[in-house]
Amino acid sequence: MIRVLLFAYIKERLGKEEIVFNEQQMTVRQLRERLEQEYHLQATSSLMIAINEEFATDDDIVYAGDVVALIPPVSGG
Amino acid sequence: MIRVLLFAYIKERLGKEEIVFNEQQMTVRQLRERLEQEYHLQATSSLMIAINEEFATDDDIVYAGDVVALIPPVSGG
Amino acid sequence: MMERYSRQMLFSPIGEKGQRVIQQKHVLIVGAGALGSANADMLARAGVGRLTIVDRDYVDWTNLQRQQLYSEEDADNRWPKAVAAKRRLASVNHDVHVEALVMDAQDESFASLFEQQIDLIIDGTDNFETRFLLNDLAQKYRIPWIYGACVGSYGLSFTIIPEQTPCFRCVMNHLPSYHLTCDNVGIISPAVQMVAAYQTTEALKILVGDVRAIRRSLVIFDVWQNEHRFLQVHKLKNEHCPSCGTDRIYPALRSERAKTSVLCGRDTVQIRHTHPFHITNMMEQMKANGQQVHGNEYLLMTQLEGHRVVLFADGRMLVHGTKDATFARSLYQKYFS
Amino acid sequence: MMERYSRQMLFSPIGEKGQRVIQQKHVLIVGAGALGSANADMLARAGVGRLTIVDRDYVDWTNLQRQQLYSEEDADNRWPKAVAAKRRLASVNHDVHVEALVMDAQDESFASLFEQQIDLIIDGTDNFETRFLLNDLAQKYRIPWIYGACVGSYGLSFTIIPEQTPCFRCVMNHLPSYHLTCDNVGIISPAVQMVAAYQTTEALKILVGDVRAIRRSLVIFDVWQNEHRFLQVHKLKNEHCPSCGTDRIYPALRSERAKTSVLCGRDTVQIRHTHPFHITNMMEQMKANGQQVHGNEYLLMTQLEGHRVVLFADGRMLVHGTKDATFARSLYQKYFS
Repeated sequence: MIRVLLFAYIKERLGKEEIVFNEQQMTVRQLRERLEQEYHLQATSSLMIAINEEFATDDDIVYAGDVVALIPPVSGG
Repeated sequence: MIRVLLFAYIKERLGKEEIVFNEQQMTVRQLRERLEQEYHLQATSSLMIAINEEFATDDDIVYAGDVVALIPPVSGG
Repeated sequence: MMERYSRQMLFSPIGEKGQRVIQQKHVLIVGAGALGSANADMLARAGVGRLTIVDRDYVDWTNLQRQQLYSEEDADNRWPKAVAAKRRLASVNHDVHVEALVMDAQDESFASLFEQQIDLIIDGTDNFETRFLLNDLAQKYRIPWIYGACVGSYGLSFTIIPEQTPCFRCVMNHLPSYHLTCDNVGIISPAVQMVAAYQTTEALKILVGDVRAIRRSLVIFDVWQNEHRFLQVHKLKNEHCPSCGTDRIYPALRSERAKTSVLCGRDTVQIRHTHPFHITNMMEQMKANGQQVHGNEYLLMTQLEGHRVVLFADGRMLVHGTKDATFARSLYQKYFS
Repeated sequence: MMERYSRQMLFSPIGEKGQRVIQQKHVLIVGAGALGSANADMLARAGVGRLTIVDRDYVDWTNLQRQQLYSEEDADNRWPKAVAAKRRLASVNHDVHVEALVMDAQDESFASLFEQQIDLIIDGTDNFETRFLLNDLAQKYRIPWIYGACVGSYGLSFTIIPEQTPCFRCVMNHLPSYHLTCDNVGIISPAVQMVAAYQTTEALKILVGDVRAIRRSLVIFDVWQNEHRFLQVHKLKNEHCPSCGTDRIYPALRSERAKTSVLCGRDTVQIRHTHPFHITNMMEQMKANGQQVHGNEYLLMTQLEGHRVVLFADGRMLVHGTKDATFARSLYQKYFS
């Protein structure tokens, strides 16, 4: 089970605080694709993704048990 | 091993960020006593103590592997 | 005019409905130092209907480094903080009704404020005695209050909801000794702002009634050391607590308030007089006697035996440059009793 | 007079030595909205020697809810934010030399600021284009800068040290699309204050040279949802990054700056003119033609074809109430080219 924590407008858009993927492993790139396909999130390439409190690149692998954070960059100031 | 994290003036007074007790277990009361005896902290009854991010009472038991936080109440405002 | 709050109404947990509610609320801010100042500024800008601000002190140059409502002109004229705060807040949001009270919360008249509806109390005090008093008043009148404190780069905050959370006395069951709490280790303004940000957020949650969002943990941080933790407190709720337990006696409301107190970390003694001072008359009299005296309608400042002394209209006297209560009382008796 | 900084000097990582250093430093604050305002207030109170504040906008009533330097009088008179900020800061700490620049950071003249010594840049901007520009300038001139942003009750901050940490482009390798970043979901002031508290703390660490204490993680929080996390970023440092890598080309410094831009979340289009407007002359002329016009020496405001239009002395025109760049350009050409 891979837990994905949501923040800011992603949380509001999906109406939940986290989502779960029942996979043993997947790459960050695959995670982005599934978010686009299954949750209709657009342009996920601009979301930052951290695995276990460390930012990851698209080729990194998420394993079952990992906690992923989906960080939307915001511009307000 | 019991890790004790230090904050604010306790950290400054002891000149370190954490201290370690090599015990299998002890009560919070015993922990306070050892802090007074071995580290010369005074009036530890006014320090708040949390075990694994949850506040504890004097009769609670700390086990090896637990992380204790020693929280000094402060009054500045 | 609601338009000025448009960005706050766009925030969905508040919305236009929440904004209207906020504008009906009355918040008591006790202490208008660093935390009181930051909270008062945010709450006034947020459009809270009524703010009552209680403070016993006047604006000093050393306050300006972190007390955001005050300017050099305030320090120059030694305006009482409550008065200076009210003036700045009026320029920031004239919709908000601000009541400024120059008094010590330890004064008997403070408790009479609770005869009116108060929706929330913000802790901007600088000492534990007043917090234990606030805690008992909050429990007695069932008013939520938000503890906050900071020193150096370290701060903490905790939201106390009567009948729900542990109270301040449950969490801090001992009054810490003077030397532990009043060491003057300085303070940086971001530590103030972070505690105040937590306090104002909880205030907004409580005012709009978003009970589910209220933080049930105590937050501590050290912003210089990059530490930030939420600690669960529910275990500390004590059914035998004399402030919030089943047989509560509100000890802080029963105890005799000291007439003389050493102000925390300030090198100053405060004496509470039995009746008000006639500031304007006294100033004229002192000037006629050739004494150097400064002040305004709220307070006068002079030198006595090498010590700066301040008298407030509400009957308090501060003796600066000493922690010796006996000496301060002797000065008081010699000149004013 | 150092006495006013006594509480900050008592904080041991600063001390008297650090205070003297702070007073020699020059900080550039880009954007004087909510974050710029809060940072500028704290840094001025802390005694930073010189502050240069760049902002392209004027004070509006909807700003007052969270932009702590501004008062109703500023909104009434539509003072440019940089000018209003300078005025408030002067009343707060006359020791600090504040330079107020009413300009868009996208303007060519902005880059010329970097010909002088700048010790640190604070991000108070409200859009990604300007941040990518700041990032390239910071890398080119090797100046630390502190990213901060917030929306709703959510915020984030990250400290960028050239040659040490990943740069802004390493962390955010895509310019997010407009609809993702400029949704207007509102903002509450404590979210602003928390980001600003992180930014000012990092600023003080950098100014006094406490390198060990600098936060190497990106902090994110949601103060309404009681979330707070530090995320490690070192893995994102990209040696092929065009801004900080081995073959850097500083793309944001090379790209043609758009003459027309839709302001993020603002329902406003900005057009940059090729030369300055003579505001006073234009105001007189418009009034002589019987046109309703308001303003001051920095800007004028009028209605054109049902839209509020603002002209700035530096040659910019804002068309409010539209996101239609073509329409805005047509207005501009019809009346001012």
